Amino acid sequence: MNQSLTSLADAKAHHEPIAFGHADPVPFVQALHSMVRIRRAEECIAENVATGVIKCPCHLAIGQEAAAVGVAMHLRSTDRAFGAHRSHAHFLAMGGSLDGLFAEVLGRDTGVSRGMGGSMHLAAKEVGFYGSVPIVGASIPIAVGAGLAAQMDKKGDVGVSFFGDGAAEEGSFHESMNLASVMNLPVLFVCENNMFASHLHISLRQPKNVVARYAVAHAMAHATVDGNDIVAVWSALKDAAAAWRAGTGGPFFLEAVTYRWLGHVGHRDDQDVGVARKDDLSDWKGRDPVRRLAESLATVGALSPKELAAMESAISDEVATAWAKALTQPFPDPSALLSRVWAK
Amino acid sequence: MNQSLTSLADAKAHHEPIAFGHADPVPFVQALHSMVRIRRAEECIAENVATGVIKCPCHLAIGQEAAAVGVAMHLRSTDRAFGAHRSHAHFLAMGGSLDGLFAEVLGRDTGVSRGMGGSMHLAAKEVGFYGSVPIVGASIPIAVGAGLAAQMDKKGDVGVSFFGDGAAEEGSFHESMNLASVMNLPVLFVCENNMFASHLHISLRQPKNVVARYAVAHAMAHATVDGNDIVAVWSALKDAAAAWRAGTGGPFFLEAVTYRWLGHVGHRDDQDVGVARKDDLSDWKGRDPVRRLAESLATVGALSPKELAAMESAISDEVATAWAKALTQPFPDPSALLSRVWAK
Amino acid sequence: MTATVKTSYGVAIRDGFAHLLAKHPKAFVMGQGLWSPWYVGNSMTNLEIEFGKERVIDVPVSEVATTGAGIGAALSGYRPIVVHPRVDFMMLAVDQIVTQAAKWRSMFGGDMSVPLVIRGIINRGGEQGAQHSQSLQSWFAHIPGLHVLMPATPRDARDMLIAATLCDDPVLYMDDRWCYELEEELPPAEDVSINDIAPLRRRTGKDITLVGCGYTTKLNLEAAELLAAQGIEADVIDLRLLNPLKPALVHESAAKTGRMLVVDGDWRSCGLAAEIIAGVAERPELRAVVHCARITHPDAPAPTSKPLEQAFYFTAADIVREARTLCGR
Amino acid sequence: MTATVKTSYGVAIRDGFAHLLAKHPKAFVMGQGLWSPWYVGNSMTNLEIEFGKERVIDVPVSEVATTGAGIGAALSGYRPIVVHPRVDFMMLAVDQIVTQAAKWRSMFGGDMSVPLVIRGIINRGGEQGAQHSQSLQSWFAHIPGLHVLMPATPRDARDMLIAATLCDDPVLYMDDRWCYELEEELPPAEDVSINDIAPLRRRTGKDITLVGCGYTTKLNLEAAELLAAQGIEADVIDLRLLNPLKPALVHESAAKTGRMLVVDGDWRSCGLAAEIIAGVAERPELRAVVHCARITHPDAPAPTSKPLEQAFYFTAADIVREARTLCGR
Ligand SMILES: Cc1ncc(C[n+]2csc(CCOP(=O)(O)OP(=O)(O)O)c2C)c(N)n1
Ligand SMILES: Cc1ncc(C[n+]2csc(CCOP(=O)(O)OP(=O)(O)O)c2C)c(N)n1
Ligand SMILES: [Mg+2]
Ligand SMILES: [Mg+2]
Repeated sequence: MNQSLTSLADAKAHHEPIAFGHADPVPFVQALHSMVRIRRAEECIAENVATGVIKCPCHLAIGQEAAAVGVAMHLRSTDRAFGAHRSHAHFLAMGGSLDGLFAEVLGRDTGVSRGMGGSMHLAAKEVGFYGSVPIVGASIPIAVGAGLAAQMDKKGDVGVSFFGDGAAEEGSFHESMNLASVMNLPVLFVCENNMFASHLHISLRQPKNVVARYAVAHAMAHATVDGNDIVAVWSALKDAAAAWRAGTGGPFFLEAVTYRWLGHVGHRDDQDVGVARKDDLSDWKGRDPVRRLAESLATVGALSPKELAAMESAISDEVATAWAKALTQPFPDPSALLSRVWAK
Repeated sequence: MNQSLTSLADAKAHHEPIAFGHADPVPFVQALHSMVRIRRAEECIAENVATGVIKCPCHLAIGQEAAAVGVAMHLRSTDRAFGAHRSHAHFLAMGGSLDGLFAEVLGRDTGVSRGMGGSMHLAAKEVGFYGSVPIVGASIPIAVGAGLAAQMDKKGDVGVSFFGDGAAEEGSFHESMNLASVMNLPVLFVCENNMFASHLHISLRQPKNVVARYAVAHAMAHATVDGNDIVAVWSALKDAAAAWRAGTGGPFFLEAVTYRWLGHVGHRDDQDVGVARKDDLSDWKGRDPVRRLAESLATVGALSPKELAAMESAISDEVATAWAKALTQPFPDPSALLSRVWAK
Repeated sequence: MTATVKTSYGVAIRDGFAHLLAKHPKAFVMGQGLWSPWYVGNSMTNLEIEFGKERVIDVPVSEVATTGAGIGAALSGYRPIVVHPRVDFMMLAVDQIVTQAAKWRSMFGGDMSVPLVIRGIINRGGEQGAQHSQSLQSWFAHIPGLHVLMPATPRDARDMLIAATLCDDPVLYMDDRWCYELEEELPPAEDVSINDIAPLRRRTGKDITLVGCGYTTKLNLEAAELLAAQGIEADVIDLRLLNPLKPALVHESAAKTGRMLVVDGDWRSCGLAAEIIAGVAERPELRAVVHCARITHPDAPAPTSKPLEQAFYFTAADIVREARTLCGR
Repeated sequence: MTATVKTSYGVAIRDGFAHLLAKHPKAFVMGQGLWSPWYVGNSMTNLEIEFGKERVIDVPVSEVATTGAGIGAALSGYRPIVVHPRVDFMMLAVDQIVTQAAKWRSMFGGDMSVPLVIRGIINRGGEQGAQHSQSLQSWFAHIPGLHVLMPATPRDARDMLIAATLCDDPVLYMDDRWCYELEEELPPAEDVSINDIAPLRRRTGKDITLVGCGYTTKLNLEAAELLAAQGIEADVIDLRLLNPLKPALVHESAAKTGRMLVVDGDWRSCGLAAEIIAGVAERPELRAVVHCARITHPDAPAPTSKPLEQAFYFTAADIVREARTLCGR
């Protein structure tokens, strides 16, 4: 395989609108809605981190929305997905409650984790999102276990793990890849390769920048795509998803090459950025997954500028309303500290 | 790369004598001496495990001697090597004391670890063997640290890690490979792929049987050779060793395909053998690394049958004498339990 | 007249597995060595033949992945039992056990269940040395959200495995190879609730309280017989459930005897024995009347050489000596 | 007249690093975030610029490899300091710390040195939640062969780092982000021996002994002031070295005051606070005269929501309340 990302890592490349190819554009209107909604929600969170209203650490995925949504388009509520520290987008893309997310980052009792977890611990079982945790690499084997359960259940579900390029440096990642591969489990590994682990560029952490080379070593089907091209993300998974649903699918490794626009944690874009970041950011904004999809939908006539404007304003309203509501939610009673540790 | 071992995994293949090619046969006379000595020493240990004279768990490497000796031919006492649970051969090949080994497996105060460690914890700093430990995969990152020290020392030394195919399933292995690769450290990874981790065949533990495919993923120079052909082992390391000595070498991964003749632990060959073992063993004995080397040396006239017989009888005498001596050694005083925990 | 059939601790564990696999379709087992004839003693013999390799799964040498997979399957409605043939190997998966499994319910608001059993086998002695002899129950009993069970008898070995598996929270079940030969007549296996597991008085005496768990309960019972011959009657309390601790019976016994010797096969500092003593000492009414002492491993890694092993591992005789000192005799 | 220059705890740590890197050519540092302007507070600012990226090494997200590499370099004659920006991340490397580094000397007969420092930063609060708030000093203080240091003041933060690095055995050095703003005037840095580190009386009082370490020493000193205003004079003992424990000063103080409150920012069961109390309770002459109590975290994972954090983290006011109860007022 090619051990270099070549143009996929190039901030100046892939600014053009997305090509639908054989894909039907219509479902991507809904996908655009999801992406814009995620972005607005994270912008709202960023603002409130900036003002200090939100106090828990928030790792935002602005700029990376296509990976989450493109993957989620293939998932169903009986699948079981797991995320990491930067998982607002995964949670929302799978249908997690916006109200619940906002309440959670504010530490309220109506938050999705009832104020016990904050931004880094989100779950929504009802839509198949089984939890995100900030220990890097820790949820990867857990997703493999969900895949094992799916294999036993024989209902065509899949276990899903969302993680970053940094997580591929943890032993847990490799042990998990091997286990899923040797047991041929229905597990989707989604690596959002944004080329940074906090401040450190991948070139300082790994000898090559293509994470999918590990899928080769673990003898796993895989694809490396432009993670800012939602059609590419979606297309890469079509066959694997069909196989899972047919009950015949094994593991698949998807590498979505992308870039985060904000700092590792928090709301600023000029902080904890590390090597080679500052120069790249404005170029990377040219590869904006949201704008590119919107333009493509306009080009093929699936979404007019007017419809887009309506969509955006409806989303802005929804986000504003949800935020206002979240601010009114009650805090948990102090007794919750002890009453939620053990099963009743 | 080829992801299958093909004939290297075939018990019926590679029974022929070893080809020296461009290699000078003379140094291999000494290598044969080392291999025979290791075998006799381990046979002696096996007998005494069988009779219960040795009580500590002993993992024997009979049948795997060529890998240890072929690698050790390239090493010097300022290198720093680390082993695992099955490391008598590594220890002896590097020049560790036979008296000290025997005393150690008997728990005597003159053992190389003064009776604190037994068979699974051997060390001989004076020859560059810095310790073997039975937690699978645990000494791999430690060897990487020795490589880091060597890089800082700038004296052309190398850190060496001996481990098995099973260890490649531990996260520590992958983290170590990545760290050595991205820092370009002088580290030799020696994987003796005997296709078993205790009772379980590699086909039940990994999707492919070539461990070196991980070296590809970690962008590391590598070779996979017949581990029962000492010339192949030795040759594979020539260039890497020259580079280390010149102070320019990075990491190298050597996979030596081999087979153990005895059970995972202890003296029996019909125990804890797992899938596909029983049928294979007699064929594998046909690939005996000792016999093959002896025959080759005879063929090229480097060692006559008479010289070989003399070598063998001298070794038998040495082993018998060492064992008798070990049995006379004192046990540690009980105060040693507490007096050896902290630095003086 | 029917002959009494006794079951060993090792076989009782197997009976527990068999009960679970037969009665509870969501139960399954995974771990290293499960298809081996010798890896985990006689505690799992031929389970994979009886219940199939899909439900008794042998795995690669990957403690983190195996443990994490157990969590994922538990979150998916299964009741996995992840077996680590030695506590030392299990330590590689500490993050999964302590930072993931034990906290998952709380972190996500209280409603996410991780009905996972981790079986960590204490397997020491035999000149195995420092890396094959740790038990570290004190570590795990320190962690909120993680039940810790240590069976001392064949009955408990079986029933606690069942209770652990039926529990909706993660449970660390630690059996001890040094107990495998204990024998007992057992009633048929039934479902058991972890809520019913609490410390048990295994012998009644008025002079001194001996507290232990797992293998040390066996030693305490032996020591109690020796002490009885010397006119000292020991109350022997088997803790059984180490986390969350239920100290009431210990306190009742200590108040009665006025002397408490805690015996624990782990290191001393910040250990289980310290906890039991502190629990007494911080209660003024108990502190006033109870003399305390503890026996633990010396502050050293486990050695291999036989004489050093003898210095490392205490015996019933050591308990007798310490008990007599505490009783002033 | 020169103005007094005070150094903060965070900067004092940096001073310790600077002293070591300047004076000891074999010392080097590796860990995650070392080239970042924010990862470890102000405790390592620009060290890589001052001493070079070969001696201040940022690493991949690989706790096991990084820690193991520290051991290997230590065995090779270096004095590495491996930095884990959070104790929670360090937990992934428990095998390397506990089963390898701490046992290496003993396992190999006593002559192999692992002069390794593991720096595990306690970094909690701020709604970070269950996986970013553990300290677990009780775990590590349980392990023979591993020194554990917890600095409570800028001076100790600097000097203990130096002592740890010059020690021929592995040392876990745990600094606490909640202490980083403490300030103190410091003499110039010098080499320090770990043998000289023992518990210290940080305040003298006759009515009650407050025992703590690291951040809880800060709280105990605050509480002591509040108590003094209420006529209760506290002896404040800072443990400093948690393993191997040197309890003599604690015992002396407890014997004097007759009341001991142990305050520890870790969980209760099998924790450091239990050890300190057990050490008193098992000594008949102390047991007879010392009333004991402990303050620890509640038995729950750390939450995020502010009101729950307030319930989780105790304050000087909690110490005052408990101390008054112990004093019967
Ligand atoms: C085990 C562990 N080590 C270190 C950290 C600190 N940390 C948090 S996020 C992060 C970087 C992760 O990078 P990546 O996986 O690429 O995800 P991204 O932040 O790019 O989304 C690190 C090192 C952690 N949370 N857990
Ligand atoms: C962390 C850990 N897990 C499991 C074991 C049990 N164990 C001892 S040796 C071994 C097999 C190792 O296989 P391999 O690395 O191929 O070495 P070989 O025995 O073939 O030489 C296992 C699983 C262990 N010692 N350490
Ligand atoms: Mg990243
Ligand atoms: Mg092997």
